[in-house]
Amino acid sequence: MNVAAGIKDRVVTAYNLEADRLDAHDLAAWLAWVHDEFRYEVPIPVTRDDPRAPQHSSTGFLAVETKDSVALWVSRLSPALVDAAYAENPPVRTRHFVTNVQVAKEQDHLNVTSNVLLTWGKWNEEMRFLSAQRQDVLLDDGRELTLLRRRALLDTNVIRLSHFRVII
Amino acid sequence: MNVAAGIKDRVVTAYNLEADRLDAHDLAAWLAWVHDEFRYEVPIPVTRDDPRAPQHSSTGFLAVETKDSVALWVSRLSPALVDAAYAENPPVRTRHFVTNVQVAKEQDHLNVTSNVLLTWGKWNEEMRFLSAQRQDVLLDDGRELTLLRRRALLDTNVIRLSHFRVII
Amino acid sequence: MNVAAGIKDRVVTAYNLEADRLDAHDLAAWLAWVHDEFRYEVPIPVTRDDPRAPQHSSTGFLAVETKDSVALWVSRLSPALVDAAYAENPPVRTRHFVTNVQVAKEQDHLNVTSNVLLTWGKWNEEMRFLSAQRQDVLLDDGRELTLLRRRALLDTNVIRLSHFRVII
Amino acid sequence: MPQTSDVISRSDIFAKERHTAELEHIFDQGWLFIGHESEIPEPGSYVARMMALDPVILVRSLSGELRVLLNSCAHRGTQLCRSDLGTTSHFRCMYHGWTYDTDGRLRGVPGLRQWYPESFDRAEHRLRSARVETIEGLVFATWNTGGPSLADYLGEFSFYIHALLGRTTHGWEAVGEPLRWQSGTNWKISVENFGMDSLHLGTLHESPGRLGIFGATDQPPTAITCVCPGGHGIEATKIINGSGALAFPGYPEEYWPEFAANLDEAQAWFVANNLVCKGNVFPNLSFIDLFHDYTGDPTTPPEVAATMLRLVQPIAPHKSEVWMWILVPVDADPQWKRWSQESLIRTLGVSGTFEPDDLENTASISVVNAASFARDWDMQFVAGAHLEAMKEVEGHHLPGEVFACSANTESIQRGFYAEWRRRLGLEPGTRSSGEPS
Amino acid sequence: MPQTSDVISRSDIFAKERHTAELEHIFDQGWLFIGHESEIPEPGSYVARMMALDPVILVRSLSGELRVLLNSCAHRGTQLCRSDLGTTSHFRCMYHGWTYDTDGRLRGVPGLRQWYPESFDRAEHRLRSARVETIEGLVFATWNTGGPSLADYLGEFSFYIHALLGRTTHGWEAVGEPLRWQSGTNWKISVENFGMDSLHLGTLHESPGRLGIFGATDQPPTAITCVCPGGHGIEATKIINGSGALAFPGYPEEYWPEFAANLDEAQAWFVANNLVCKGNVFPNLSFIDLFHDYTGDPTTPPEVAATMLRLVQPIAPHKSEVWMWILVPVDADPQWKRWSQESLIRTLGVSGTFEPDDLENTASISVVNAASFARDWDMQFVAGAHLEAMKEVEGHHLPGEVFACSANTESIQRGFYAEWRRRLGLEPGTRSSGEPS
Amino acid sequence: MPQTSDVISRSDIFAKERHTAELEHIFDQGWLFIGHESEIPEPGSYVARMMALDPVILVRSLSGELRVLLNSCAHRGTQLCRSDLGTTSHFRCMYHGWTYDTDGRLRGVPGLRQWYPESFDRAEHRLRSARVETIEGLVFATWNTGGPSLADYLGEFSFYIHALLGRTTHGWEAVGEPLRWQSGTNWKISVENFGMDSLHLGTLHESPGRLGIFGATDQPPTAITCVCPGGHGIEATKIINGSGALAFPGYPEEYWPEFAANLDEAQAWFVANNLVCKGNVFPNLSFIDLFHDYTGDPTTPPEVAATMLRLVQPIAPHKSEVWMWILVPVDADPQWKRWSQESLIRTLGVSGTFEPDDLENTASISVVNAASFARDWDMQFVAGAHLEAMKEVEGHHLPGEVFACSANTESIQRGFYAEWRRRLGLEPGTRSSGEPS
Ligand code: FES
Ligand code: FES
Ligand code: FES
Ligand SMILES: [Fe+3]
Ligand SMILES: [Fe+3]
Ligand SMILES: [Fe+3]
Repeated sequence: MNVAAGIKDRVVTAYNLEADRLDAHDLAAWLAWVHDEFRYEVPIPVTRDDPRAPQHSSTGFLAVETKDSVALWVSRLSPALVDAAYAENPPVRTRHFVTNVQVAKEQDHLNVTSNVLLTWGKWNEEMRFLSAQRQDVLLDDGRELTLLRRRALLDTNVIRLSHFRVII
Repeated sequence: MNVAAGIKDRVVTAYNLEADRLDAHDLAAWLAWVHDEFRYEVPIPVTRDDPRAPQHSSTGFLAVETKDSVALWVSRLSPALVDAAYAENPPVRTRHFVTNVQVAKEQDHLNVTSNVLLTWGKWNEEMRFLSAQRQDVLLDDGRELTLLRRRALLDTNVIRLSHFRVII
Repeated sequence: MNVAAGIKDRVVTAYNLEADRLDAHDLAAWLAWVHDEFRYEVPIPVTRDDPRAPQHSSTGFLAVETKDSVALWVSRLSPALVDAAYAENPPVRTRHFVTNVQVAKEQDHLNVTSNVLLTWGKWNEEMRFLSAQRQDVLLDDGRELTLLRRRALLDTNVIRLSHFRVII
Repeated sequence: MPQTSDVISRSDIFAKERHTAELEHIFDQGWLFIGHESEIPEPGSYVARMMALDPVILVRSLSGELRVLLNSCAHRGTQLCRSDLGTTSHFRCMYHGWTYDTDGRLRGVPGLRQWYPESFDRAEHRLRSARVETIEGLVFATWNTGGPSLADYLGEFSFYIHALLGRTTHGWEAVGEPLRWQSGTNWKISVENFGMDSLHLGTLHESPGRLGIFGATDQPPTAITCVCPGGHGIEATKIINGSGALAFPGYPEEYWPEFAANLDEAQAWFVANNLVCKGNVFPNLSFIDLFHDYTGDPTTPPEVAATMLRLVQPIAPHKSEVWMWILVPVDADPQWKRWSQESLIRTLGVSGTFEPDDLENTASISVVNAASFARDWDMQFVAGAHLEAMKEVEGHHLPGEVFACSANTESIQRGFYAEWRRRLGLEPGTRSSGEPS
Repeated sequence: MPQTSDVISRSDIFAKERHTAELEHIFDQGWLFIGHESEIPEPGSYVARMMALDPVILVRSLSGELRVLLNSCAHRGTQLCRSDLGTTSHFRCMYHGWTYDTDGRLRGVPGLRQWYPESFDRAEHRLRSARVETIEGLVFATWNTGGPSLADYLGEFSFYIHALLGRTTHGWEAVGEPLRWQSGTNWKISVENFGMDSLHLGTLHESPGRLGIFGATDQPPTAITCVCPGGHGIEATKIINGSGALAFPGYPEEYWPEFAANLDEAQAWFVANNLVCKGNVFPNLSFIDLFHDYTGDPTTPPEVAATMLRLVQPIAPHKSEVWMWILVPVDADPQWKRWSQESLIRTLGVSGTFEPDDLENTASISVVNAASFARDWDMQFVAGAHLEAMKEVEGHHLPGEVFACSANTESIQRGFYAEWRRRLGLEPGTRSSGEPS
Repeated sequence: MPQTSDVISRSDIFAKERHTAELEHIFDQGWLFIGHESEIPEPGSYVARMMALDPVILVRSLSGELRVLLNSCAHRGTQLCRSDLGTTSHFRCMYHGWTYDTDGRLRGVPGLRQWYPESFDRAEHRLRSARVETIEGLVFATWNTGGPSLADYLGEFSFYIHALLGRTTHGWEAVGEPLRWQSGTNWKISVENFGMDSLHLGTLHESPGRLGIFGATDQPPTAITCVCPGGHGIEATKIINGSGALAFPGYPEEYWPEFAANLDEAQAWFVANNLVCKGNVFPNLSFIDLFHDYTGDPTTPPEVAATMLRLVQPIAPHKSEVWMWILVPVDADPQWKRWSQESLIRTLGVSGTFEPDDLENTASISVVNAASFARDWDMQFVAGAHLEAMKEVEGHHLPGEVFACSANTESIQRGFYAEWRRRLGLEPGTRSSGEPS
């Protein structure tokens, strides 16, 4: 079921703020809108005959995270440890272009899909690009949105970023 | 003339749904919002001296389709024939990033422009990207929008996707 | 402070119109929404250790323009001079994909950030892409928005477009 | 075991050293297709084109000549023309303003008296020009200014070009600009797939066949394949009925008598009654003439004929660029021209029901044969090796070695690769030991 | 001064001529890892794989054999399989429909009677097949059909593969499909970083160490390093306590007796009581067996063991592609399998707490050594050059040259590069004068 | 016919073999510009730079020396510095933690006693260092540690560098970090376009001229062109009036006496009264000193002078990277510094009114001369070949061969390419038969 523009606007606003925090490498702030039961999955893209067959794995993953596991990253980027966070320091320039946000309201949650183009600029190297669809489950207490689940379906079978330590 | 946000929101919603269907290779579902008189044109990009001169052909086309001609594609992707649809099976991963939607209301139709970045992921190959402006004519019976005409102005003179059997 | 959807919609509409004009190489029309005190800056991206350190220069710039300096470009593209505007004639195909628009209302102005993906298609060459965040200051007299300041933070340390005579 | 002349080493197709040799011995020496005369209708009309990797300008000079000029200033090399087409009275270099007339002669040099020695002679600094000749409106050029004429280069094959394009009383015109797309394969693979290979019609193109787009026929057709010296070849897949009536299905019937009248008997027989007729002028200009049964416009008559040219530019061992021109009789009805144009876009264009499958197929050949082990193998061109050349067909003498079969087999390819070997100085059965590309 | 055998020229690592020679002398000659038997469980199951740059199909044929077939039609080279995996009864080429059975035999040729000479013999046109052998469920293949068997190729090193994977009673299975990512470095740099180098644990991986993810231990561990002929090597970093009890930390305790029972004494000793055990089968199959202390799931038991394979495909002198398989005991509890899988994804996967730092590091080695001046220098592999090989360790005889130290030093690398030189016919101390890549 | 010394083969400009030879004989042997002293003001300040394709660190060591260190660990090659600039007391390798002081000496090696042989000597593992010298704040380095000094390398040309930068009493400083952009052309084309060619001012830059940005003058200027041994050259386009007064237009008038006083007479005459003065230090450091009439800020004084350096790094035969430094007198007014900086960004920066046209032009030269036929042709450098060298100019003796003309012709280019040929061991008129790039 589609939803009132008001909810969609709030979702878009939340996504934009989220993207800002991710692109500022501020995972700690980002974690604020993540639900305690949060689960993040990036299934392995698998090309199968037949355009209607699922084109992502049901058993293999390129990334699987929870709020607790992301908390390890947050620590990694904390002042005490950031000097040894070699993949993230110096930082890669990332930017999340979020478009095609679609919100469907279910009984007790929102199903939201969106397209994300991630740009990736490492030091002097040429930019790299990753495209994906996000399938999110959000909770809405009427005041605040929280992110319960995210499944990111990549459009490439092989990761060609310099690494994949990034939330899509 | 610009329009109320309500109409624009409906257009955006329709575009997002359209993009989903295209990217799911579900041309049959996509055809549902296409008008019987639908015409789809991709004029050949032609570089001319003078930035104000038209930069797309008025007589040559990279694609010209109608509802009936697209119906042939739909058949091509039907269970009986999909095994021989070699260009589309296994499927290429596409994603339509639709932005900059602008709606102008005319007497009996809507003129809508939008920017589309199409990402193209074929099996293990590197992603490819195509950028274009869409110039659409939509009909609005107040309840439902239908797509009457689409002109896609590509930003590249030479197609570098692995093929061009795709609706922009 | 976040703002009513109405203001955000107006900003998005203004940005879309702006993008159209820029991509039509119509700098003269674009200049119409630029404030007399307009200042445009593209600071040099500088990679520093520590993801929290500023990653753009405070003293070096890839572009610095005012309304008067852009007026020189407008003259350059005028019928009398356009034949010698070799970098812009024949025109490069550009497209501004504007997403993630965020508006914060201050006392007497709006702070607006947005993401821009610029696509760049020169004659028969392969497309090039540039990604950036824009940090704008807009003035709003309730009827019309004007662009007072723009700071474009590029996501690449080295310009790889064929040139940079473009407003991000 | 296949004969060495029936196979070609995969490494030969894709080796970087072969690509370099091709540029030197085939593309810098042969006659290359540049464009159609109708694209530059008036004095001063020009289009930007490529001769393999060299950019040229095809211009109808103010003096009325067709010129093919290297698109690079004689001074320090700046590109002169940076747009696809236009009309001009001269070419002026943006760097230091050297100005050439449309025949390529250097006319103006800013500061000539002040800055250049007196001995500076403008006549020594004209643009490099290729030799230009035409046949039936097709413009060809070559850098090999002292070599054979176009007529000698084509030899017997001219017969077929005249047959196809000499039918009409008022000639042909290109509709719109050329469509262009890149293909992830070697130019030879693309050329022989489109211009020579017919055995894939029922398999790779099973889908459009079953959709009723092309090839519906009650009677089994016969393919007449003609392999000419110089690596050129053509095939016509036709219904041979006893009646001898010359039909040109897909063309308005009022044209039929005129088409026959404009040709000699054997030519008329060859181009009449065809489902499809296609071929290739060595090295890379393919053409096709066919009619579609249905391409998605119910208001179109059931059969609409269409003719196109397809040039495959070599870019790299695994990359090429396709240019497609759609030709229609100059005096055809505008509505008919549009039908014909659209039918081709929807089938053999890059968005069509045929070409994407061919692109997928040819790219896949490149992908799997790029590596060291796969390259140490052959491709087979053995189909039709058992056919005997015919002295005449249905009473007609046709130039070249002529074969008849229920389908066009791999004879044209064998002729093409024989010429290719000859020009590169290779024996059958050799294989590149050079680096993969 | 370091010995020439302790250094390797930077130009040797990255030169284009070395890359070409590696493809010919190492990858076209050696036994290459293709996949795990569990990936193709039934007759007809297949997966698409690479042997260096050559695409192959690993299929369990309908006759029950493991086959590795070049993924290219014997006719004119079209790719046969264009998806990652599936199940099939045959491979049919899309171009002209030639059809092969799952053993690679050409069965169907459309138009065989009409279009091909009578002499055409399908038996002469089967798919190119590699020789296939397995060890402990790992499928290897080689193009070198007349060379040594897999057992001979591995030699003494089989001892360690049996030790690692022969522990379980019912074998192992791959969980999910392989993870894949590209790395901007040479394959050798990636292989020796992951499969051989341990000295970077406290520096490059300081961060996960301090986060308590891996390596917490009260007692100082000992590293046992074993360098085998053929360029293979393995190291086990273990706690040597007097008790002699065989613990397999991270695995459910009920497995422990069975693990010990399935191995001989020396093998059991070697794989027991390890913090980590890793190594590399020449040229490019690395493996690791370890347990994590914490990877972000508080509901997980404190120690979860994990085993993975990591293949680094050479793509270009400065580019490679990593494939990662996660293995679990077939009969493990589904929840435990999930814990083990997730722990690896979060550490050694491309999104993990270890691998991104390794990727950053190895890419940086490529970046700074691509140019003309930097290449004229050496890399140092001198650590551990002073250690003496041991006859036995704690009473056990282990194959190969065996060293013990507080950390695994650079002995395996020296063995790897010695074999690499031997196969390329290079003396220690040579350096490529070829073009940079 | 032009003399062979007045032409250069297009294949010579772009051939891959020439690019390789340039790296070896020019960039690995010559003195290369690294940066400006003001960029690393304090001990420990560093910036990351390139010497052609080799990454280096320019650091002011804690002991106060300028050091140029190869940015690669002596152990196994990891990149040491991965940011553009900063301040540090040491460089620590992320891989195994080897730590170097700012003079490049290896200080710390984790596990030194346990893991490395006793014979391991840290002194043998210092970072590779280039030889460093400076002139007027410009830092140069060379790998050719036994070759000529910077002063010998520059020879007579030092005169001009002192003239340009020795004017100010307190020296110059770089404003902001260098601007960087890539250009789709060969480095030589970019260098000679910016640092040597003046004939394109009225044509390629017709537009800014007509917009009143630069070059407005009542009197016809005279160009003094000076070609020095070693491939260096400079030109000053000046108004020669009888008065002999030394004006430095665009600089605040209070500076003028001091500028004159800091130079000897000939130097002062050379840098005074110029519309523009530009040149190139072989191979790739260009500079310009000019004043703009208007660049879009009505609050700016009518004339603002500006000085910049422009380094063109060779990346590939058809790709280079431009680095631009803006210099201002250290003691200038902050507002004036800003005016000067902005005027350059708006003209010769990548977003300016001049540079984009130059970029378009130089890229177009690359595009049209990449292919096999176009490459078999020459570029002409004949302008000014008729001029006679002058013993003195207006009573001043200037180093090098000195020419006067109404514009700076192509003399500097001839000198540049003569030196280029000399270093590559080529005769005039040779041409590369190597592969195109
Ligand atoms: S390069 Fe054309 S005029 Fe100089
Ligand atoms: S290429 Fe496979 S059947 Fe012809
Ligand atoms: S590579 Fe630098 S310490 Fe080992
Ligand atoms: Fe076909
Ligand atoms: Fe590691
Ligand atoms: Fe210039």
